[in-house]
Amino acid sequence: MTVHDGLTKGWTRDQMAARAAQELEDGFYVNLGIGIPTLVANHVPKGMQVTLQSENGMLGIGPFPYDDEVDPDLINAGKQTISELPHSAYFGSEESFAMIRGGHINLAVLGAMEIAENGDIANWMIPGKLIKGMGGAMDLVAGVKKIIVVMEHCSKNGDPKFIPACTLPLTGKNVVDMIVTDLAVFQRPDRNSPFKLVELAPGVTAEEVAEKTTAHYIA
Amino acid sequence: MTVHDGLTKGWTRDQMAARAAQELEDGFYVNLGIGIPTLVANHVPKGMQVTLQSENGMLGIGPFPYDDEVDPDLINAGKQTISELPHSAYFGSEESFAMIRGGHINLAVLGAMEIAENGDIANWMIPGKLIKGMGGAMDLVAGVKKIIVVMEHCSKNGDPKFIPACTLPLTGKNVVDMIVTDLAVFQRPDRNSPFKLVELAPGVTAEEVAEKTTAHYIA
Amino acid sequence: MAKKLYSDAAAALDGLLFDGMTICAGGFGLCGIPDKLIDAVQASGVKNLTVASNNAGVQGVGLGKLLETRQIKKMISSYVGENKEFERQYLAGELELEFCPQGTLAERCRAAGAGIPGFYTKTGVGTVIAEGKEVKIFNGEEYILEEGIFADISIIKGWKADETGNLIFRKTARNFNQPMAGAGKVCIAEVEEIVPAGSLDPDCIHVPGVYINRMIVGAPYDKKIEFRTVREREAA
Amino acid sequence: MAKKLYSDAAAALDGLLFDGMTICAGGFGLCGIPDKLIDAVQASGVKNLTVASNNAGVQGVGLGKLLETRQIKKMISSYVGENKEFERQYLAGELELEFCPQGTLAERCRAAGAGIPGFYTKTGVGTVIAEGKEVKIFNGEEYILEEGIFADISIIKGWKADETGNLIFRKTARNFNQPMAGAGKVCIAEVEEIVPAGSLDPDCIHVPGVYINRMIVGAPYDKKIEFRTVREREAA
Repeated sequence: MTVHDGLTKGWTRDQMAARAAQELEDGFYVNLGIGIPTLVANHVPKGMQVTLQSENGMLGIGPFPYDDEVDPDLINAGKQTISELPHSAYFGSEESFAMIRGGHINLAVLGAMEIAENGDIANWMIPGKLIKGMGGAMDLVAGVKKIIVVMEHCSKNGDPKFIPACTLPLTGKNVVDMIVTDLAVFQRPDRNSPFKLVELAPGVTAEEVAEKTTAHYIA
Repeated sequence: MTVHDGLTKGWTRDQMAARAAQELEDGFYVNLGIGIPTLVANHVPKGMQVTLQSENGMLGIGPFPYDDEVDPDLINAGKQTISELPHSAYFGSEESFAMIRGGHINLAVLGAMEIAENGDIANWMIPGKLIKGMGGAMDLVAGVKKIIVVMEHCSKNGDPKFIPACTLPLTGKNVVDMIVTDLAVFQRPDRNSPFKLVELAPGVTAEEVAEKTTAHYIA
Repeated sequence: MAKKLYSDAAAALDGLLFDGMTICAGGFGLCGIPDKLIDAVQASGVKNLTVASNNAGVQGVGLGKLLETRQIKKMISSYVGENKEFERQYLAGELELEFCPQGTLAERCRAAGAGIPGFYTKTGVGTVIAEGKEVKIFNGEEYILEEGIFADISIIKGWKADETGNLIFRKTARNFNQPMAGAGKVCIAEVEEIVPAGSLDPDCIHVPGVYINRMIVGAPYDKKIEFRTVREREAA
Repeated sequence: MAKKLYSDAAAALDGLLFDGMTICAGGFGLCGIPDKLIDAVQASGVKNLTVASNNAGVQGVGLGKLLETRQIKKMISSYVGENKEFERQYLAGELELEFCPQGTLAERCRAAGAGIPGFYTKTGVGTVIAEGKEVKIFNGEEYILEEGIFADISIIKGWKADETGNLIFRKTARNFNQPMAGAGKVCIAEVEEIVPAGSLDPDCIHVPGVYINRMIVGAPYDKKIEFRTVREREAA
């Protein structure tokens, strides 16, 4: 596990994942997006049973396989080779999204390009760039009970990503429950409430978060 | 097989089933209703592969089991104990009716109380009597590609059952393709065409059929 | 880890029952019915139930028990023949009945579990089933809107399950147990046997564990047959 | 009996292909794609295809082959990254693209196979996906109408099938092959092995034979991996 070195400010990618992992509960069924969200799997507390779902049709994702166990018929939604666990189950895409759309998955952790103060999320398309598609992201944000977004607080240009209203095409409207950035954590008790700043990364001040955030939130 | 004795007029129940069985084709998937339609299974031509579907979730219905093979977990839609075949497959009710509604079953043979000249069918409810329910009948007539009705030409009171318009609550609108009664066979090439009298049971005249039929049909 | 296995049916239903609730109950006729859970619902005394089930049991068996104790206010079913007490209560106006074509019933339950509040079907077009329902034309043909049945709990009967709730059925005892598993906010399954994780083929799980919230082992079962039909063994 | 097994992919597609047709193609990425059938579609030269498939293959593999030969007019997909030729044709306006969320795509195909022309979903509400689509309120919340994808043929890849077409998949190679089987007027399956009837567990059939019209054995397969990810074996 990465330990904060006391010099650099804020959380590393791995620390952001660890923070998101604190939201896991025993018995949860969880879908993890590509990128930082995938790292959440490394931070499941010992003794806690968390079952990972893969949209391409699997419950119970195991670790990457050993080299001699790689199986082209066994991949995750990121098209990476994986392994199965004793309690794994396979199913078709229609069933996979029935459980997602039907609200049977407890938690999804996703990345994002923009989050609006009302809980809107944009994470699939930048107009003018080639669009690759939304994959299962729109289904996940529409169906999963709790949505945590893990993202850098600002874009590479330094622009805030937690903003008053999304400028990019939406993935979902009013669907985000919690935001973990490298600087802070925002949370809200329900989707009728505003977000509240609930935690600061080491070395980060509330003032700095306020400077780098254009969204309105409860300080 | 029952052979017509040359004395009694018209077809027996078993002969009606045999006539309906002439519509079977090799490779057909077929759903048979309770009563005379069930007898169609006894008349599948030798060498022809016909797979019977049971709405409660099975393809490939086998014969009644031997006494020591009866299994409470293995019944047909009439709740009778049955057996399985080497190519049988089980599935849930949602899948069973997905294949019915989706038009994947080639043929259904059903009984009826009334058939209208436009192809409407009434076979589930008599107002004033206790209604037991439509079971899967409405799904079958709505979804199966070809619907054959096998019924007595007249009711026990002697009233015609192939009539200008149904008087009983409908099971389906314009869904019947062929009618086999104890006296005659009516058929139509498609559901925009009127029925045509295409066959008479032994000893039955077209005049007699006309007398006992109030529906308009092509003689 | 989170335990899904409960000691008995009463324990598995603890805290979930309330008057006026909606229950989806698996089974077809008396095949694959969640017997032990129905007994526990009866013993709880919970009232004014709306029960979606293809059939209503027979007298003294299955949901027939809840009819005898007058715990059911409304049935959503496709076929309720073979039950005198049902007939009596219905004719006396003591019981509401919503007839639903069998395939539509299965799909309405599957839809609820899949987060689909409504879908269009040709089944029932032009019949009493279509009365009051929205009609829409697709490709020149009429279809009616049917709505998902979102229940408070689902009670189902499986054959085997592992500790995580991955569950399989046996033969035609699968029936409505499959589509109803997801329709309830909570699904309680009774099974004949719990097997260790890894005992079931992961390619052959009928209901993945995510749908199963609580389980009991209901064995031994005295499975009822409605119509015992047999053939003669040919002479050797 | 009626034979479903054909000698090769070209024979299995004979008489079914025509310009402007719609094809549902199973697979996720390069996992579980109907390779041999795609090759035969390419060889046939059929044009102006509309293809519903979660992805568009990669260059020279899977549907990527049909893109290279410009046989595809329109794709209905959820994700088309990782394909340069796709990008080029799309940006040049040579290729139509209908983005469809992955779960909605799976359900639209399943719906078509199940005789459901339309259903409501929350997926895509308030996004570009909802544009031009009917909105309906259920229980105070907005849902959009999505329509079934009724294809002329479905091409899928299975693991094993018996002679009657009962078919099973292996691990995550199941994916879209399952919901797409029923979406075509005719479904052609390629499998790794045909086994005698009675070899497959009747409780574990993924696609009952009624859905499978024609089959070929496509073995041997050279299965492609997009991202080979492994871990180190711990020292003993």
